[in-house]
Amino acid sequence: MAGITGKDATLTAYADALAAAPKGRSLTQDALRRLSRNKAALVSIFVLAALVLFALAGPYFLPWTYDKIDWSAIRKPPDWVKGHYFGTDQNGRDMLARTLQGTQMSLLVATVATVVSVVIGIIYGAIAGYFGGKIDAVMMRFVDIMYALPYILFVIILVVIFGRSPVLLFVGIGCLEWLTMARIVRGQTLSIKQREFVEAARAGGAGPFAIIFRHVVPNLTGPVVIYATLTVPEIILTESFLSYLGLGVQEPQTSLGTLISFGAPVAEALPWMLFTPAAFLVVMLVCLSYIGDGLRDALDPKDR
Amino acid sequence: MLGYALRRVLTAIPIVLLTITVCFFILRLAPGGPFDGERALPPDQLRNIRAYYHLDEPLVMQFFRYVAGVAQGNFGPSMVMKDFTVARLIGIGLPFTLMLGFTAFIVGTVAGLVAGAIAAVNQNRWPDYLLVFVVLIPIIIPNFLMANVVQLVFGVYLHWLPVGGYTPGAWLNLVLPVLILAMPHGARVARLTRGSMIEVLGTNYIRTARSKGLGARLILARHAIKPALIPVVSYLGPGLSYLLTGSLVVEQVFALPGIGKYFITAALNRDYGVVLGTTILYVFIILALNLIVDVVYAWLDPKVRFR
Amino acid sequence: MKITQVLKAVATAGALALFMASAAQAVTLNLGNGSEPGSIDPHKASGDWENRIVGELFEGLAAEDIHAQPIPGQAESWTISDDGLVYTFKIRADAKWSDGQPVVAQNWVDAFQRLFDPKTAADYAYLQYPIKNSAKIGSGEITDFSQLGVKAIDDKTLEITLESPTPYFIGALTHYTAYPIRKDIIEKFGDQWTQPENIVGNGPYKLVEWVPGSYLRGVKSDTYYGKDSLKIDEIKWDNTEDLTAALNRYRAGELDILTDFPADQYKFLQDNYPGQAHVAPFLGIYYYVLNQEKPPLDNVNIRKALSISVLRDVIGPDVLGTGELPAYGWVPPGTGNYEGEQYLPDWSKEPYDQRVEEAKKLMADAGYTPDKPLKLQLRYNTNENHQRIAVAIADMWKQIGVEVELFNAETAVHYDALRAGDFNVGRAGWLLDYDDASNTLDLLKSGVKQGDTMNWGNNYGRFSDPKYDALLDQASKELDLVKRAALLHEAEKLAMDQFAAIPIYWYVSKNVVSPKITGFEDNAKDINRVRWMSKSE
Amino acid sequence: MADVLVVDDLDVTFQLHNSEVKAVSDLDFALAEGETLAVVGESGSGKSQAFLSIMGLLAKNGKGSGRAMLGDTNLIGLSPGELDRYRGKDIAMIFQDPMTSLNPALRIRTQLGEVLVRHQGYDRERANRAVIEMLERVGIPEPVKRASAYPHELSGGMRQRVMIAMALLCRPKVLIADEPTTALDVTVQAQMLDLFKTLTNDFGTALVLITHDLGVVAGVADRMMVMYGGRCIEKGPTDTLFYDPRHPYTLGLLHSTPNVDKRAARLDPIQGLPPSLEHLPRGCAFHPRCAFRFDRCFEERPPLLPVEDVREKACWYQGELNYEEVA
Repeated sequence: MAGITGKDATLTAYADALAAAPKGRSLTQDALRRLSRNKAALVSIFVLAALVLFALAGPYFLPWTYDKIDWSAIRKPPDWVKGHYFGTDQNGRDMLARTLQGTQMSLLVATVATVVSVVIGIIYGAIAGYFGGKIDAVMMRFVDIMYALPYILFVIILVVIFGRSPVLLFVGIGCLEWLTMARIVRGQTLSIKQREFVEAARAGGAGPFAIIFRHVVPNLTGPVVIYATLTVPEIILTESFLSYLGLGVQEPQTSLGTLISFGAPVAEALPWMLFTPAAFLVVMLVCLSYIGDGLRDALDPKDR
Repeated sequence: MLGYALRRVLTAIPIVLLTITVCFFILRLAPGGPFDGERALPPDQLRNIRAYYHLDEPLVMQFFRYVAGVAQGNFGPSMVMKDFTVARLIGIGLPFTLMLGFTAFIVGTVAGLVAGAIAAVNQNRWPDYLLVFVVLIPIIIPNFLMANVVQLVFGVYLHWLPVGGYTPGAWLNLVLPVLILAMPHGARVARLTRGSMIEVLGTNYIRTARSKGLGARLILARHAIKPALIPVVSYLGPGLSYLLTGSLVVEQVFALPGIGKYFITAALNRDYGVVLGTTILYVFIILALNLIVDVVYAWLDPKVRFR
Repeated sequence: MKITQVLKAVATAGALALFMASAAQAVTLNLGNGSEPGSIDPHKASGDWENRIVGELFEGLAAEDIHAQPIPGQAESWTISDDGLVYTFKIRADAKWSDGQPVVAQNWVDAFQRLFDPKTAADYAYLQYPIKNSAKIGSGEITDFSQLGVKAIDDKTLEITLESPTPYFIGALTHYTAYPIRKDIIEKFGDQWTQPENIVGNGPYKLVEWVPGSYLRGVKSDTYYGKDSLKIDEIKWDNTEDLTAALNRYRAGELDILTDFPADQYKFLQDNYPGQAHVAPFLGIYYYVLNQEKPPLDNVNIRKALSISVLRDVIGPDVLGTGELPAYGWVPPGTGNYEGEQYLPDWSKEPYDQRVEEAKKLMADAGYTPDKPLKLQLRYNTNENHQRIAVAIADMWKQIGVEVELFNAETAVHYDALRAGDFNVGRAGWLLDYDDASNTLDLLKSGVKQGDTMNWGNNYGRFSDPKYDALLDQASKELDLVKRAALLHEAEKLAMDQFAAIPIYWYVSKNVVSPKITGFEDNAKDINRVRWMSKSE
Repeated sequence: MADVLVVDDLDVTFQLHNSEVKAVSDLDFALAEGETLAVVGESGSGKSQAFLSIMGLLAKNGKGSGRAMLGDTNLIGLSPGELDRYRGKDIAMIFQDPMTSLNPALRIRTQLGEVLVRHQGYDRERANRAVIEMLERVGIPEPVKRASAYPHELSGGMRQRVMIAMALLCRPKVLIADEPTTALDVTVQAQMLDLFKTLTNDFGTALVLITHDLGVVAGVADRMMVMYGGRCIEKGPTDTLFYDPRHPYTLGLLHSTPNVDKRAARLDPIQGLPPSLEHLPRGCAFHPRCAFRFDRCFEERPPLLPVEDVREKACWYQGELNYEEVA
C-alpha cells in the first residue's frame, strides 16, 4: 500500500536529486559502488538471492510436491524419515514444499503488480510531464486525489469482482499502485525536456515517445530499482492481508500470506505450520528492507 | 486560507460523487447478492425482500434513489444487519473507530518521532542499529499475526491485559488494539523521521545553528524538528489511510465495536448500503484529514502557500 | 439547591449504590456467540447465533428444555384434535411482557400475520407453512389475513389450524418464527423496535444494551413467570467472530462458553483444558451437491464412482480433527419421527481399496481414466474446513481419473452459483430446522413450477424422481408415525441409491464450556437455553 | 596588540573506512585583535577543515588535535556543551552558501534573536530590537519587515547580510568567514567585502577570511596564509606576499587570478590537479606541479621556516622565482 515503506518520500527526494544532477548513469554507477560497501545490504542481497533460488529450484529436490497428500502424515510435526522436514498441514501436505510454492506465488504476484505499476507510472508520468500545462495540472491533480483514497477498499471490491485469479488481481493492484512512479517520471520528463539535445531531437522529427524512451527512461534505472525493492514487500503484505480476509489465491496453489494466515491460529497447537512460512516471509522482507535502505543511502547524492 | 479550505471542500464533492458512482455500479456488477445465503429463499419470499429494498427497480433508478437519499443524509437500510439503518450503524461505530484510530495515530506518531529522532542523533551507533531493526518488525509481520501473538502473550499467558472486547470506559481493553494499530504506523513514522532527521542534521543550516552555540537540545527542538517533519507529515495522509485498513483487522480480532470490520463483512455479504456508506465516510474522513495535513504542511514549510 | 433536588440526588446516589451492590453480586454469563446478529426481530433472524439471543428475549407457546426437547412455554397446556389439524393452546395466566402487560392470544395472531405478510419479507416464514393458508398469504395469493389458521378464542386461548397433520408441529413452535410479538410496539417504533430502549419481550431476559460489532447484554426480566428459578442474572452475548481470538478470550477467563472453536485446537484443548471442549452429534449433514442437470454428472455411474471413492473415515478424525462421523445416508442419526434402521449402503462396508477399484471401473466404463481424466470444478464457500475437505476429496478422486479444479468464493457468490446451476460439484450443508426427517429429505424434492420459473428450493443438484416426490407426499399425509417413517426411509434409500448427492459427514456441535458452568447439556439441536444454566465463581 | 586566537600545532584527521586521512597538519598561527587574516588555498587544501575543527563543527569522523587558544581556553577537544559557551559569542562563523545556511522553516527574527537570548540573556523583545538594529546596520532595507520574513523571501546577497548580522550580534572577538562571497554576484561581492571591513573595524573583531579567490584578499586582509595539501606553505603580510611571493605555489596562484596584478599579462592556471589528501606525494606535496623542483623536493618535506622578519615559507628552493619559468 502507498506509504508502507515510506517510499514516496525517499523516491521524491531521489528524483529531485536526479533532476538536479542529470548524469543519471554515473549517479547510478556511483550508487552501486556505494552499495557494495554496505555490508548489511550486500549480505541481504546474497541471502535473498539464495532464498529466491531455493524457492525456484528447491521443489525439484524435495521428496514431496506442494499438492501431494501424504495420507499417513496428516498434521504431523517435522519428520526426517518421511522427508517432511518442516512437518505437514492438516491435509498431509509437506509444509516445506508448500512454503516454497507460496514463496514463488508471493514473488510472482509482487513482480506482476510492480511491473504493471512501473509501466503505467512511466506512461502516465511521461505524458503529464511531456505535454505539461493544463494536461499536466489535471493529470497530477488526479494523482493527488488517488493518493487520498483508501484504496484497500478498492482492492477488496476488485477481488470481489475478479474472483480469485491471482494474476488478474495483482494486475488490479498494480493499477492502483503506480502513483509514486508517475510523479517521479513526470519530474524527470519536465527537467529533461528543457535540454538542448531534446530540442535537437524534436527538431529532427523525433516524437514524444521516442524522446521519452530514449532520454527519460534510461535515467530511471535508479528509481525503478528502489521502487521495486520497496513495492515488492508492500504487495506481499497486501496479499497476506487479503489472505487473512479469505480472499487469497485458489487451492491447491498457495502463497506466504495464505500459509501464515492459516498458521497463525494454530501457533500453539501446530507451531510448524506457522514457523516455516513466517520464517521465509520475515527473512525475505528483512532482506528487501535492508536492500532498500542500502539503495536509498547509496543513491543519496549527499555522501554522509 | 479560508477560501482555500472552502475550495478544497468543494473539490471533494465530485470526488465523493465519483466514488459513489464507481462503487455503486461495481458492487452491483459483482456476482451474488445480499440474500444469497446458505439457504435458498422461496422465490416469492425473495421477491418480497427484493421489493422491500427496491432491488427490483432498474439499476439506474436505484442509483438515483440512493444518491438522492444520501444528499438528504439518508444512507438507507442495512440488508444484512436488518435491525439497523446504515446511518445508525455508522453513528454507533464511527466514534469508536475514530477514537481508536486517533489514539493509535497519536501514540504511533509520537513514539515514531521520538524513536526516529533518537536513531538519527545516534546514527551508526548501537541505539540506531537497534531501533532500525526493532522498527522493522511491525512493518514486516502481518498485523493479524501480531494481534494473535500479543493476545496470547499478554492476555492468555501473562494475564496482564484483557484479550478482547470493549465496554465503554474499559480503557484497558484498548491497550492491545491500540498497540497493534500504532506499531506499524509508528514504525513507518520512525523510519521516515530517522531518514529526514539524518538529512536535516547534515544540512548547512544545522551547522549554522551549531556555530551559534545554541546547544544540542535547542537545535533539535527548534531547528531540526520542523524541517525534518516535512516528509513525515506528507506521509501522514497515506498513513491514516493505512490505519483505517489496519483497524479492519484489529476490530475483527479484538471484537471492537467500530465500523472498520463492517466494510469487509458488508462487501462479502453484498450489503450494498453499508459498503457504500462506509466508503463514502472513509473518503470524507481521509479528504478532511488530508486537508488538515496540508495545513500543517504549510505551517512547517513556509515555501508552501495556499494557492 | 432546592430540597427536591437534594432528595433526587440522594435518591440517585442510593440507587446507584444499590445498583453497584447488586452488580457486584450479579452473576453474569459471558457467552461467546460467534457472530454479529443480523437481526433479533423473531421474523427476521436467521442464524443459530441469533436464536441464542432471541430465544432468551422471547418465549413461544412451547419452549426447549435442558435437552432442547419441547416443553410447555407460554402455553401451560394444549390439546390436539383427533385429525391432527387443530391445536388449542391454554396460555399461562402469569405470562407477562417485560413492560408488565399480560401476554394474550392475540399476540400470536399478530405475530403469525406479520410473519407471513409479504411486506415483512421474513426469511424463515416457510418453517410455519404447516399452518393453514400461510403459504398462500406468503406468496400474496391470499390477502385477507383473517383466513390464516391462527385464531384467538379469548385472551388466554389460542387455536391454530394446520393444512395437514404435522407430527413435528410442537417442535416447530419452539422456533423463533413462532414467538409472539407486540404489534403496538412494532407499530410505534417501526424498524427500530428491536433496539434495547424499545424492545418488549416475554422471555426470561430483557435486552438492555446492544453495541454492534461487540456485544449485547440482557438482564433477568422481572416479569418472567419463572424468574425466581433463573440462576444467571445477566447475559453478555459476545460477538467475537475470529475463532482463535474467541478461544484466547475464553482461556483468559473473559468468556464462559464458546459456541464454536477451531477444530485444530481440539486436541490442544483436550490436553490442556480437559473436559471443557464439547463435541456432540448435531442434526445436520455436510454434503457435496452434484449437478445432475448437465453432463457428466447426469450419469449415475459417475456419481456412484465419485461417492464410493470418498474415504469418509479420514475426514472427521484426521482432516478436521474433531471426529465427525462419516455420512452415507441422508437423514442424520437420531432425527425425530424416524424410527427404523439407519440407511447404510452395502458398498460402505467394503474395504476402501475395493471401492476404489470399482470406482475406477465405473469411470473407465464411462470413458475416463487417469490418463484421460474427467475434469470437474469443485466449488466451495471460503472457509478453511471446506477447503481442507475439498483438497482431500480432490486427491481421492484423482486416483479414479477425475481432475478437480478447486474454486472457492465468498458465501454470496457460492450460493448464487449453486442456485443458478453453474457448477459441477458444490459444497453444501444443512442443519435441521426442526427435529424431523422430512426436513432433510425435502432437500431432494423436485422443483415446482411457479410462473415461468422452476423453484428448486435448496435442491441445488436438481435431483428429480417422481417416485421420490410421491413417497414424500404420501408421508406428509400419513398420520401413523411408524408408517410415515417407513415411507421416509424408502424415499431416503431411493435417493441415495441413485447417488442424488454425496453425503460426507454428520455435523457435530462444538462448544467449549467452562467448568464453572452447570446446566449445559450437549444435545442434537445444539440449543442450550441460559435459563437452565448456573455459574459458580 | 594582543592575540585573540593562537593556534598551535593543529592537526585534523578523518577516519575513513579503513584508513586515516590527515586533512590539516601542524598548523600554527596567531590572530591579533581586530586583524584580518586571509587563508588562501584550493579546495581540499584543508583551509576550511582547520577552522571547522576550531569551531567544533567537523563531520562525525573528523577529529582535531593541538591547541587553539581563545584567550585562556583551548577550543580543541572541548565538549560541544562547553564549546557552546564560546561559539556564537566570542567566536562566530559565516559559511559559504547563504542560500542553505539559514533555516528555511524559521523567521529571520527567530534565527537571529536566539543568539542574543542564548548568550546575552536578552528577552525576546529586547532581542528583537537588537536584531532589527543589526539588520539595519548590515544594510538591509526595511529591517522590520525583513525580520519577519522567511529566508526564501530574501535574495542571496540579502541572506548573506543576514548571516553577517547573525555572526556579529554578540560582537565576537573572532569572526571566521568561509568563502563568504563565492556564491554571490560580483557586484554584491564587493559590497559584502566592504561591509566586512567596516563592521569588523567598528566592533574590533578579528576576521579570518577563508577564500580561494585572491581578488578578495587584496583589498581586505592584513595578513595572508597560503595552504596546500593540509599545510601552511607561506604566510606573511598581504602586500609582501602579493608583490613578492616566495613560494612557487603562491606565485602560481597569483598568476591564475585575474585582475590582481598588472604584471600578469596572461591568465595562467597552475598545471595539474590539487593532490588527494589520501595520497599525498612524498617530499614536498607540491613537487609534482612545481616548475622549480629539484631532487630534494622528491625526498624531504620542507619545513615552514622564517624567510624574513615577518614572513615564513615552506620550500627548499631558495633562488629567485621567475614567472616565465612557471609558464
